[in-house]
Amino acid sequence: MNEIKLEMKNISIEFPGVKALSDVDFKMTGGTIHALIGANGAGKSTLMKVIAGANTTYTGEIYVDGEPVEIRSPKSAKDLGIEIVFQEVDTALIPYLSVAENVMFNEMVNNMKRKQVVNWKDIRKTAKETLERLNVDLDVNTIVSDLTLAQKQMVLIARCVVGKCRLLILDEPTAPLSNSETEELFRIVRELKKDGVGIIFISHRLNELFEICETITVMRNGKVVENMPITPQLQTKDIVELMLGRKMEENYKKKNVNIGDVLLEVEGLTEEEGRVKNISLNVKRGEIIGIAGLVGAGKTELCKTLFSALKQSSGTVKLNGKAIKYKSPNAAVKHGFALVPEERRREGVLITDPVYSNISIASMKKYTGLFSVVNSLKERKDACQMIKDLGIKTPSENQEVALLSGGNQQKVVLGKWLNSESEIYIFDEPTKGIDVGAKRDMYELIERLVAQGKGVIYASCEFQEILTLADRVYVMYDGEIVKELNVADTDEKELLYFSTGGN
Amino acid sequence: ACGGKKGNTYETSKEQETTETQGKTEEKTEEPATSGNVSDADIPEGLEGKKVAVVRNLAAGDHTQQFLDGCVSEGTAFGFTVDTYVTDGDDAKTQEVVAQVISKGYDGIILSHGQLSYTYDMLKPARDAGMQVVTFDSMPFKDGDASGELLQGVTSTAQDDYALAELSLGFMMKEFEEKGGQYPMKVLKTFMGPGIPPLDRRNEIYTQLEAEGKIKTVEIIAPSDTANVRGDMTNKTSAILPKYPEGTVDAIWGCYDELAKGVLQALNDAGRTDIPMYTIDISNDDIQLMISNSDVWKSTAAVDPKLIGIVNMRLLAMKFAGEETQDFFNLSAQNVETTTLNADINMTNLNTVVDGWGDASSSDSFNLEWMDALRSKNK
Amino acid sequence: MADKSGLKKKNPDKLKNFITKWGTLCTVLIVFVIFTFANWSKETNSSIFLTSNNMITILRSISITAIIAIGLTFSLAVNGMDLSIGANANLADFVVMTMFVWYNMSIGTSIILTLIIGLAAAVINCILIVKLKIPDMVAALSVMFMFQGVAMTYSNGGAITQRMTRPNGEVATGLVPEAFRALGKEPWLIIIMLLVVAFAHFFLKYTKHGRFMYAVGGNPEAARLSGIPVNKYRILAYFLSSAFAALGGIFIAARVGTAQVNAGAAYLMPSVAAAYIGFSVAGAGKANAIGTLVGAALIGMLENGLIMMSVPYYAMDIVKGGVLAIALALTYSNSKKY
Amino acid sequence: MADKSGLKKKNPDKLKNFITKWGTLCTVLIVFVIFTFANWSKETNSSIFLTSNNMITILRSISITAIIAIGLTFSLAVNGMDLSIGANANLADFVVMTMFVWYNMSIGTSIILTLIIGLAAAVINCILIVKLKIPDMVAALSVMFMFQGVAMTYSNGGAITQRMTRPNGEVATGLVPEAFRALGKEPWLIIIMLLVVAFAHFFLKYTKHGRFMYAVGGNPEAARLSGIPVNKYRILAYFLSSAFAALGGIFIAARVGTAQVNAGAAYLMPSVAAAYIGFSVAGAGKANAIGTLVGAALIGMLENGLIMMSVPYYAMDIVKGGVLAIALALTYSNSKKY
Ligand SMILES: Nc1ncnc2c1ncn2[C@@H]1O[C@H](COP(=O)(O)OP(=O)(O)OP(=O)(O)O)[C@@H](O)[C@H]1O
Ligand SMILES: Nc1ncnc2c1ncn2[C@@H]1O[C@H](COP(=O)(O)OP(=O)(O)OP(=O)(O)O)[C@@H](O)[C@H]1O
Ligand SMILES: [Mg+2]
Ligand SMILES: [Mg+2]
Repeated sequence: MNEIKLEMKNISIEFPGVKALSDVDFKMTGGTIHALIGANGAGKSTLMKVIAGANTTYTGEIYVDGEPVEIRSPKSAKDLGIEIVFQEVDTALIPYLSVAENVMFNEMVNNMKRKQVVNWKDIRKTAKETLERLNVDLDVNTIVSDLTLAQKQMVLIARCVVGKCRLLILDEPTAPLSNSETEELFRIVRELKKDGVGIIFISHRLNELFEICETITVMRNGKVVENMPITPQLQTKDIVELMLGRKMEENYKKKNVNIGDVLLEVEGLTEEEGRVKNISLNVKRGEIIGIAGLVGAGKTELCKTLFSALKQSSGTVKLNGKAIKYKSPNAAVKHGFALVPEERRREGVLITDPVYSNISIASMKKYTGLFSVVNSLKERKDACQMIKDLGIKTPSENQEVALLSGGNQQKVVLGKWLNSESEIYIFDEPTKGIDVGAKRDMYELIERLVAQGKGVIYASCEFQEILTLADRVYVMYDGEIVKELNVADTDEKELLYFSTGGN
Repeated sequence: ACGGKKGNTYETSKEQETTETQGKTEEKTEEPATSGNVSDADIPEGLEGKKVAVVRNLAAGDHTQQFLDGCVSEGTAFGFTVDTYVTDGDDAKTQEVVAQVISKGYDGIILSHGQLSYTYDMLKPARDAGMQVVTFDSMPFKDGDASGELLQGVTSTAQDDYALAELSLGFMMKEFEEKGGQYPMKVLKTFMGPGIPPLDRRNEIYTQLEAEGKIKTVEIIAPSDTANVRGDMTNKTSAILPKYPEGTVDAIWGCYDELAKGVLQALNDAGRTDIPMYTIDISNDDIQLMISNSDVWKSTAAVDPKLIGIVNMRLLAMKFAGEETQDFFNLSAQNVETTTLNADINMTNLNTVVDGWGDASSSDSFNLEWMDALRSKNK
Repeated sequence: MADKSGLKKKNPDKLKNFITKWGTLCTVLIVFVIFTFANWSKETNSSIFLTSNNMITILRSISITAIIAIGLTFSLAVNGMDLSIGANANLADFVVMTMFVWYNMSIGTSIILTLIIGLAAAVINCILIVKLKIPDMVAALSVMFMFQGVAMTYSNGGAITQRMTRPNGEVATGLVPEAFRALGKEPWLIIIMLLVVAFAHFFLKYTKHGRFMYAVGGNPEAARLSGIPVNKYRILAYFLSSAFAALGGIFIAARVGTAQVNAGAAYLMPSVAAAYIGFSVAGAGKANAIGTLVGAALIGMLENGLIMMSVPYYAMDIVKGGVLAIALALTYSNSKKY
Repeated sequence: MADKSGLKKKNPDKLKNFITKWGTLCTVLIVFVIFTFANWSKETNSSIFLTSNNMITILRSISITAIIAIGLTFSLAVNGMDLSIGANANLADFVVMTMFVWYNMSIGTSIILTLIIGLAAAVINCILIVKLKIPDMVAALSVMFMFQGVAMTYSNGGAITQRMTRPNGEVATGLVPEAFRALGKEPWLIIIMLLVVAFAHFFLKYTKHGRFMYAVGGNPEAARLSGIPVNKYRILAYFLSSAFAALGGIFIAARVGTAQVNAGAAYLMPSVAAAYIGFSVAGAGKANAIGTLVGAALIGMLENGLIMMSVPYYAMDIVKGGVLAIALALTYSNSKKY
């Protein structure tokens, strides 16, 4: 297949209240891996949606192989050999259909031609083969809604590599993946590249870009600010500066906080279906606890079990030295727990509600008076403050969350809990999809929390993050805590060693 | 009609009055009938341009549709404007529609199937506003008390339900006796209610025969889906029939035709012709089915439903004309036997085979001389 | 933020937006004006539609539907759907009538007892939907069957009227109190309807409970993880739904003075229509009390006005359906949702 | 990867899963067995329930509901909800009867013309839902009103019967052909129902169109982005829904031999119940043809068996509702969805 030559000129898009893209020029060719980066809300996803035909209201010109084309529907993009893995997995999967069907979905839609009858045997076979190629071990008959986020992401990636495409767009595919899966993905990406496929790769993990990309485009506020090859001379801090439009200190230095008494003590906690077993840990006031582990190690399950979003079957939880029993998230919240869940779209935000009510929903108590009447004025004021603190890019506090960029949605979820007056904050991959600048802001907010004497549990598969932020770390493997380490005395290699089952 | 009911004040009092008044009318209407040809000049004053509202509160069905047809055809023949309203058995809606009809300012209202509990209160404003009112199967007793005060100036019409039940059950027993059957008769009874006054009245005759030991009910089949009475009855009867092999049931009594038709369908489906069926009420559809199932459907006792509508309209016209009208009027019933029917018969020409059927020209049905004149004038 | 300027942009299609938001209300107004003039009486040189009497008739005619539909609004707010409201209203109708007719009870006791029995529907609904996790639609359907059956069994398959013969052959002696019947007339019926709407509006819009209900309806998983007791709020919604359905049933009894077989069932579809039309009012996009009232009013006004215009009864449904479609089209056709 | 083991966890509660998947079917079987023995006749020493005749009776009684419910299944597959099916079936009932009775047409022409007219509902539905973007529920509600009105207006408010007097005073001369009536009896009615179910099953499960419908129903945005013409498939679904509703209406006419006012409306609720119960069959979790058939069969069997057991008609609905609830509870209460 011949290599694609894509050129976009003067692409502009305006939404009510937001100029998402203004006169963007973008260029790339097949056989290369092209990085696209920018702060949250810079317009990356929007630009990609234009190429993929998901946004039909753009102005400007697009040339493919030198020919002017109009990409006004997903179909016309597919006809040009353009495939995309969208940032929000839930927007692209059919929850109640099987893995096999979801993997083969585009194939069925676009390549069945005159064939009317579905050959289930073939579908399952091809889906299985594709997943195997990606080294994903998944029963193809599973219903997609039963999968974890990482698994869903892999299904989507599999969908794109089933058929032959000329340009593959990956919009933050690695956000929910851990290192090993990311490796797997990169292997596939490199193979595709060898076949002459062009790949556009969006990620907020800058080191990944250096690993596989050759050229890079940096966007800021709906404009392209730089377009350059990735050379060994290029440094992360340069890119960050281009992205944010300001300098940022290179290494984040954790402030020192006085660590106080034990706040939370968990002994032998086991989830009802055994997804996490025999968990023992403790969190002191002012302490940040890291939970490290690969995807599937059970970090999410641990967080949810602590929050009682999954049923606790045995074990004790002591808060301030007193044993407590709580059987629902509602009760957990009353005890002062807060959970920033992993799947923001499904678990985190009320997608069709405005930003302000999303921020206030978990702390309604603060805003209600007589007869539970909500003090809307105060609610909005606090929301605006939070929008400012977190740098949420939104035209107003009344904007529907669905219309925010992925990273900004994540910030809303953070805002919801930062606004609450909880004691123990559980963060499950909270920096997923948020840009380096915002990540820094978030670190500061977390530190502010511990400075107030709260306890933080921070689950992440990005070991670097844990090493930066946490005081202590528990390493998980197969649903159990296998090791407790002091951050000061450990490094990434050791974490990896324990999290792959080493002893 | 019939005697020996068990102390139901409502029924007795009503029935007494009915028979009384019926006699009165016959006397009265005889007069103009003998006075020869009538010219336009004899048409009473004040009949021109009258507006009449017909409000029917009964879920749709063939019978009530014919009633409506009767009202409309006679009303337009008289030169009235007739508007029809249907409230489908929704009693709250009936009251709203009547309230609206009153505020809209009609000259006359014909109401069918209003409930005893509100009819008086609902119609009182109409009378207060000087509107004329005739009702069918709805009694305007104050406070819903059938022994209480009646709304003045309203004529309440009804089918003679006792007679209907007596005719159909009588014929049923007659055929049974002719076959040499031994009492008690084993009967599959269809029923709906209690609480539906006309059906309750019919049921009284039935229960009386039961008490006399003439009838033994083997099973009651009743619809629970009021929106689909017929289909519901079919399904239910289908399920029951296997329990009663041939020879275990002597007859089916259909307390009104809609129920019976559901039963008939089930009999057809099961290929059963061993149980004769006797019913009440009639329609075109019924006639067709009776002919094609003459071995099952033996007879139906009925009042011409269209005639009821016609009579209601005539009574209203008489009220417009300022003529005296009675408080109650029962339309008399006939038994239509299947053997008298043939394929060309329908509701319009049923009178050619059933004596006195639906005779709209008879004086029994208030066909006054000036009405003929009025009709020809409005042609 | 760099894009603040965007905030104050004039909208090129203000009209479109306006229509999207107020389309339903506009239709109500237009229909109102049309009826006012279409029913102009030359004699009095005034409209027979626009009289205080007729306005009261309209309000009265929508009252019961509106009350029941408000109940439905609560279940819709949690993204449920309580199809048992018709059967529930029906049962309440029967129960309250028997309290008077069979048992000679006082008004207060009767109403309270009936409401309590009505809440039984809620309990069953809640067990099925919340505990046994049966999807709302079917759960409520089976409750609907059950309640229809219970009402029928209770009354032995017939209607409940004053002076009825009871199954044991006795004639019931109880009478329906005048004061109770008065509840089914203006001004009480209308006042209570307005109170019910006002309560629901206040509750859904201004209290945190309402906020939580909408959150549960919007994304139950996110609501749960935000610490909202999701099941508690779904239970609450079904309780409110049942309570208002039972209240509606009580008013059917007050209005009619007898309990007819399946009288309540007739209110299911109009209530569903009213509540769904309500979604579109003021661009709410979700079930809301004022919207439900407007929906009920639109349907009630159409029925009233068409009768005034002497549209034959069989053609009335066509016009009704058509106007509804137009009202909804105005609201939705410009909305961005695909 | 490290977590491979985790993916293939053996399930400790196989029974639970089995029940979740087959709960509805188990209930059908259990009910069947109960009825067989509860209706044992000592005389013949056999069950009067379990006779070929009675099985045919049950199949016949569910046929029309099943056909109409299959139509609904298509609209549910695209996550729609076609409430107009009852009114549509009703109109078809009227139209096909008048073809015979008023216009003396042949069977073939009548049926085809009726189906075409039935599809008019689909056109209106599609315009409202797809073009004007009105939510399905309300759109279909307004279509329901319109079609009720059209059927009533067409027939002048009355029933259509052989030798009826037409509005102009003439007596209609047309007869309903025997061959047409035969369509409403076994074996035809049952064969056609089975064909309809088989077609729908094949279509939804094995053709790409069926799969795309499910995709549209499951996630319209994802479907759109994959290049599925979403609106085309929604239109197709509503067309199929209307077509089967009209077919159902034709069979109502064939079965009854006359067109009764609102005869079709009675099939709405049972169809909704059947299709929704069908969701749970074999753990499908979505509308499906076999499930719909099972749902219809469960309801039909319950009615038949209960009457046979002489359960009073007024108490029957209670049992019906109760058994439905149990069947559904078996399926859903163990499912993980919260
Ligand atoms: N449909 C829409 N309506 C209104 N605003 C929108 C819409 N889609 C995107 N936006 C806005 O356009 C801007 C660019 O969004 P986009 O999703 O392209 O950002 P992004 O660069 O992908 O950010 P992230 O890294 O957070 O994913 C954001 O401010 C977003 O709020
Ligand atoms: N719905 C489910 N049903 C069965 N098993 C599940 C389900 N969800 C998760 N699991 C299993 O639980 C284990 C942990 O899941 P998960 O991938 O969420 O872990 P994690 O450590 O939180 O990873 P991540 O890096 O994605 O946060 C895995 O073995 C997974 O297969
Ligand atoms: Mg993005
Ligand atoms: Mg996780």
